[in-house]
Amino acid sequence: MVERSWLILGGIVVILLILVGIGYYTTRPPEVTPTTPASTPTGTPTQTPMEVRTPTPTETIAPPVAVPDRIVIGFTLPLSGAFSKEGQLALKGALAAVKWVNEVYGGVKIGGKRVPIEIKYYDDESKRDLVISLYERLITVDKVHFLVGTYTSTLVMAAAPVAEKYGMVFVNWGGASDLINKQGYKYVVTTWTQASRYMAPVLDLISSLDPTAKRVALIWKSDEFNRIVMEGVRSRAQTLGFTIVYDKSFPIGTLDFTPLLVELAVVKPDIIVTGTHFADGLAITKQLADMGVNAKLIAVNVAPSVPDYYKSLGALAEGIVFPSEWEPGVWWGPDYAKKLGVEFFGPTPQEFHVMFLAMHGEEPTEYSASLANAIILLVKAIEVAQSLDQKAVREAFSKLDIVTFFGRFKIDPETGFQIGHQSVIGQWQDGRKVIIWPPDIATGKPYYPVLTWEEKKAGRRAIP
Amino acid sequence: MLEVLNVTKRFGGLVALKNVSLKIERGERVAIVGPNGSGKTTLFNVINGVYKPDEGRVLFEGVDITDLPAYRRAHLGIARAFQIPRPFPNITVRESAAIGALFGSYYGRIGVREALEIADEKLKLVNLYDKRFELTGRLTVPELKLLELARALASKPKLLLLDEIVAGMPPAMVDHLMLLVRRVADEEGIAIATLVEHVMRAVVRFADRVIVLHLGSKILEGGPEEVLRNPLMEEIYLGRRWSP
Amino acid sequence: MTLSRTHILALLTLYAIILGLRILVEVVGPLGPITGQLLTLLAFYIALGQAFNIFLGMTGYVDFGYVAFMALGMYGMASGVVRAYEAGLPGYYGIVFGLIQTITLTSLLALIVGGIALRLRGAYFAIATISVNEGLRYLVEGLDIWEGSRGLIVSGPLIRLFGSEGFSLLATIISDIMVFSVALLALVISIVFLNTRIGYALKAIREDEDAARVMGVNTTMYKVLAFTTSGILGGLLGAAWSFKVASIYPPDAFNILYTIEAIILVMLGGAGTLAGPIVSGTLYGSLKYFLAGILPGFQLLVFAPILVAVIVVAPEGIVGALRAYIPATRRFIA
Amino acid sequence: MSLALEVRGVESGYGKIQVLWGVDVTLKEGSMVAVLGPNGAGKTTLLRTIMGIIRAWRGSVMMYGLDITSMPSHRRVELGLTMVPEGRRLFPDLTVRENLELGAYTRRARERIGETLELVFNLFPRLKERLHQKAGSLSGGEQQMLAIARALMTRPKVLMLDEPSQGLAPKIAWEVAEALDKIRREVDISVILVEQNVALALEKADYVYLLEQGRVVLEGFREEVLARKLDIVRSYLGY
Amino acid sequence: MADITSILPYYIISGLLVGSIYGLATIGLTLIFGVLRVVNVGHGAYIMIGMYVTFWLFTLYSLNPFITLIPAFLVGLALGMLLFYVALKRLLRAPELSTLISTFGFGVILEELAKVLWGADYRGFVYSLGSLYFQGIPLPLVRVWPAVIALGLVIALYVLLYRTRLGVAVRAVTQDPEGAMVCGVDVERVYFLTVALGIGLTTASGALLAIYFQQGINPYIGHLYTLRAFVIAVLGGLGSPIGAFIGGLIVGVIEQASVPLFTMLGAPNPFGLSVFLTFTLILVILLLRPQGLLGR
Repeated sequence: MVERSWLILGGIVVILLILVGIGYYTTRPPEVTPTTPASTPTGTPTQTPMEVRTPTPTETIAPPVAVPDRIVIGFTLPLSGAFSKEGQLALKGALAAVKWVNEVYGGVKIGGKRVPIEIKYYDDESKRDLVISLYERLITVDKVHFLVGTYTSTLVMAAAPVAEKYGMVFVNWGGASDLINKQGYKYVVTTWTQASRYMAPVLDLISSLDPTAKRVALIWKSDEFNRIVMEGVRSRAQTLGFTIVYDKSFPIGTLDFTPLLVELAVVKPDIIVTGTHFADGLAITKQLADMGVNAKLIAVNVAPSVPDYYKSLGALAEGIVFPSEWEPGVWWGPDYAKKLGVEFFGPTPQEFHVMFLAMHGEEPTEYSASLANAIILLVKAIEVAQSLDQKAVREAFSKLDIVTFFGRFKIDPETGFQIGHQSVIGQWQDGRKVIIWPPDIATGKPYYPVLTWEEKKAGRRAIP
Repeated sequence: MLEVLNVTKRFGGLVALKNVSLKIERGERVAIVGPNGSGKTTLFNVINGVYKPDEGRVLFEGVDITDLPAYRRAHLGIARAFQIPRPFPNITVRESAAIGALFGSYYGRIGVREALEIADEKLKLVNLYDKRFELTGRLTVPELKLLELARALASKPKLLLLDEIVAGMPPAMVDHLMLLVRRVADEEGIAIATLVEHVMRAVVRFADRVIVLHLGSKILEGGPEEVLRNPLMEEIYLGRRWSP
Repeated sequence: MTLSRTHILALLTLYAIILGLRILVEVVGPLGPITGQLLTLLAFYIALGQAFNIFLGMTGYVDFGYVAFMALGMYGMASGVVRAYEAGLPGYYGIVFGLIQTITLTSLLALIVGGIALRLRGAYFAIATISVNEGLRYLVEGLDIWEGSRGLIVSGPLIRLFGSEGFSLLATIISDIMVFSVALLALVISIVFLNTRIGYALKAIREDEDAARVMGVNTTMYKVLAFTTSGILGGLLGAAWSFKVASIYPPDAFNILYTIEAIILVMLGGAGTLAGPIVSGTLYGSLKYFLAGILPGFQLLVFAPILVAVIVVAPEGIVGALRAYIPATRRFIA
Repeated sequence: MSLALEVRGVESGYGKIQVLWGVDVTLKEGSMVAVLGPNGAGKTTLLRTIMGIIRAWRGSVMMYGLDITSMPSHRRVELGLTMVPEGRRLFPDLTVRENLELGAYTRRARERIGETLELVFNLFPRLKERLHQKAGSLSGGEQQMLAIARALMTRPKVLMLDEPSQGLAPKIAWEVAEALDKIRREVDISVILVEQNVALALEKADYVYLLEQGRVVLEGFREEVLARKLDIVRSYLGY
Repeated sequence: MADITSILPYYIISGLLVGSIYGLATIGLTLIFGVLRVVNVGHGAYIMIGMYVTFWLFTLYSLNPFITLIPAFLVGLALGMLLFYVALKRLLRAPELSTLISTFGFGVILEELAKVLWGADYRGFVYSLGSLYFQGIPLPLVRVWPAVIALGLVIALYVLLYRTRLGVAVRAVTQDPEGAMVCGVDVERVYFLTVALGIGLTTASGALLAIYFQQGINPYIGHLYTLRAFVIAVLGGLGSPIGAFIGGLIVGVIEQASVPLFTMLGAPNPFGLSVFLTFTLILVILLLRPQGLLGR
């Protein structure tokens, strides 16, 4: 009996070692740990920013700028739970932005001084109850100076009322739902393109390429984000004269798309547009391949913009088209600003790219870039306002019309709705993401019509 | 008051009760005697509604209660003390007795306070008053049986079904207990049916009438002395071929 | 245990402390690490534990679909407000209408599920209730009720009905007070139950359902009563919480994690005890809240082993263990 | 003759309730001991304690001089101790054959499974006819025989039977008793019999213990006990 | 759409394929419940571990994913042993709720460990084998084979349970632990082996699911399967492994075939309704036959 229990214990140890070994050898991203000490800013009591932002934002008189020794930006991120991937990607962007502001730019120019910024963040576990209490903690206990949002609309929806209650500017970089800005919040500023305009450019692209391809099929996850994305696609389709031949949703948590794909194969559309996030986007692509459902163009939401998509699918990802808020290859640089006749601020796309690569050993994604952009824009707004007063900064945001590495920024002053920025359309070509729309910043030509699954399996690459 | 008419109860292939009839009058004390497996407990379960008989009826005070659920019968005044005590281990002795009062024939007419008073009174009666704040889980087996009795009495029953109430008790206590039950029953006019397997002496002193069950059938009925002297009893109890 | 005046006083004092702190924080600002939302989060967990305790703790039945009540509460309140907004009625009508809807929906659900599923016991009951919860979720999505999977978003209507300020008040202090009220209501109902016939019936059911029936306890009725009460309280908690989250999505609202949290709260404190949910709610809520800052991303990894350890070492829960091993505490901890 | 089983001062019970209060029982090799007593006297608890299904709080259990007090029950079975539990505890959904095979679960028993099966079929020819039937579908008497047969399959040296005649018609009960006799004649085995049917027990046993409220109140050889028949009757009928 | 009904047979076949794996994924749950009366609330976590084993061995060492089934199974065995000793052994006599919580806690620990070890990323891989054709619609072999293997494993389990000594002992303990004890069965060892085997089968099914769906694997993917497994376990009768397999097939077919049927009926979200139908079915079954299809 003794021998047997030793054997069992030994077995357990060996197998756990295997597991740990596997873990060790995997190329995992660098540790995501807070690089900034989690300390609250110090300052004499009379000069604390709390005095500046009273809960009743009707007071307009900002006292003379009392400049703290650093400006703290607070936020939560889903570092665990359903959106932890996006949350962790975003965190890397935040770290890069802090580095740029403090080390390259030299700190926020305010009151004739250069003030460094600092971030203070918590893990909200992708849960809305925690988002609420943690945002309040950031405001009341940690006394951060400004807030940026968390990732994904549902969480942002929970955070926004807290910010609103305390009259705190809330820079929303991660909630794409149009509804956020339709709620009548006064302090919410959205920096990226809303869902309804996110994927519609795919149809602009296709009508410029092939006027005969008119039959569009839509398959989408019935969550809020994709629903609104699809509403946008549908209305653009109507404007451009496309026919929607198939339009069906699937619930969150669906694994097996066979029933939909079988129907889809019967319909034989020219264009397939899927509304997905990462996991289901990957699964649906794989299953389209398995079922051999071909089309002239296949556009998949969210998933393909994450490099893991190609790592997972390999050649099957060739030619897949996707929307993105931003891509590493998008050089919305000072030239673009000049063309629009507006100011450029922040790192150039190249600078950001290089810095991010050096810091994290990987390419930035739209999530990283979007949070970084939100922080950089906040810095700009503070400089314009020359004040830490929330109302003043909010007004500065309304007036801003600039270009950053992320693209143009301009909001509707009333609602905070983003109207300047636009999404780009990318395509996987020979293992690389290539920007194919809009034409002025495209880094390559579209590959059209896309390869059939059989051709891809045979090893052909989408090289135009 | 209670009439059991031609009741038959089967469990799968096993016939636990075969066409059993009996009658208990108001204030009468009846002992139902039989060895293990004779169907006594099944009979009680049919009377207080745990089982529905396959055939036959049960009448209480002239009303057919065959289809009434168990709890309604308790409200009518049929109380039962279990053979193997079913203690509520995590509540106190006092509360346990109060449950009897709250859901017996007082049901809906008294509140918790009165119920607790009744409980105290009955606990004094069975000599458990000192332990009224103990958890029932901490009582000994004989104490649990006393508690069962107190709980049953607290419900102010018209018919009290005592299931092996004295089994496993020291002889001195048995006498005391049976006298006590008898006195309370006489005072309050409670009819009593008691199940007895072994402790016959108590039965002799206690019962007006004895009914003997064997393998699900009623085989003897009569006065206690008469039944006990019947030679069939020894055979039923000690087995056949008793031939020293 | 029988509740003495000391017990009730001790319980009410604990509540008064938390509520008092909440009001103090609202007036003078956070006290060190204690913020209003922390206190509300604690109150939320206390209320959740206390409301669920009425069913789980008192009857011993595990309802794995408890979150469905909260979800219906959220939807009841939110759709009430939206309806009032669409009909052009003043906001207060919406809230009243929402409360009525919440109570109607949750009691309907409780009666239907209770009447049918409470015949099952143990794991079967647990799984039947899971099915109810998931079934409801997909019914909402599948038939596009209450905006289906788009989610019902109430912040807009609320802002338009009550103004930005009013909405802020609703989303914070008013809904906080509602949460506190639900917690208090659940406590008061528990006390009332324990001191009346109902409590005795429920205890008898928990200890031995068959014996209870023979003793005259209408077990079905009392189980359904406890289930419905617990359910309506869950619904009210959901209604209060709906102002906070201001938007309701089926996968979130029907998330089984809330049920599991509720079970943890009841078990950690000690099933059937009144102080249990207060202790466990405070502990659980603050652990979650502070670990989110100390170890972002790792709090579950810290929390889960603690949970396993507590259950293995003291299955009767914290308050249960206190009462069992330190008899002196019995006088004032209920 | 050496001692097959020696129980010294055993106390045990369930949860907080103590049932046995210092019980001594001795079983000589090759003999049959009957344990009598009214309901609730602790007979079943005694057997379960000897078997190791419940733990002895105090006291010791020795088997052939080996202290088995804290051994898990499957080890005791390996050593040659087994019991026919009250209510038989067969596996209703398993066939008669599977029930028997389970009896021969220990290595020692498995090695001689063929031989034992033959023996068992000799004793209970009816089981052979019902080999592929589910145990739950047998009649009461057949189930009891199967329970005894299953116990025999473990190749016991000490066999304990808990009320084998319970719920059986008298005729069948005596058939079972006859089978027991036959077993004792054919297999080298010591038996502890707990029985309600006093007549049956007294007829078969060599030595008798009378248990009351968890204590031994009377013991003696069969002849002595028969002479004190009245005491037993008193205990049973409570005169 | 008339053509949808005409391809109903395809949906049924496809449903049987998924169902076969669902069934396997549920057997571990139902086996553990049958023998120990413990509901493993953290069930999905073990499926997730199985998926990761397949994923890593395939991506790192290009091991044929079907071969990774073996290490996945072994890892499951080890985890099962760990689960038994850490979280179950002391709680066997404790109230049902305690084991619910400890198994839940254990599942959470695994998920969080997986996240620390491998990150929260969705990982996927591609492994294709070509297709069969049924009614002119491709039936990918990466879906057929896992289903066949699942069926094979179920048959193997059947043989184990019904043809071997250990299996008979397991069934005996399920029916009457005390009866098994007096036969010399080491009941605790049977518990231990059952948990190990149950978790082993669960991780193996995770490996098969990873091949079948090849969708993003992340530490929380198991949640998708936990509820499904509950439903299937009850459908087949808690504690009945063969019932669980049949339940899996039924749920698979319902999931696949009810979608086009609801579409024909014009439901706004047929997929959601099909899940609703599954859960409703459970309720109906629990009410009419609480012991499930094959339960006792």
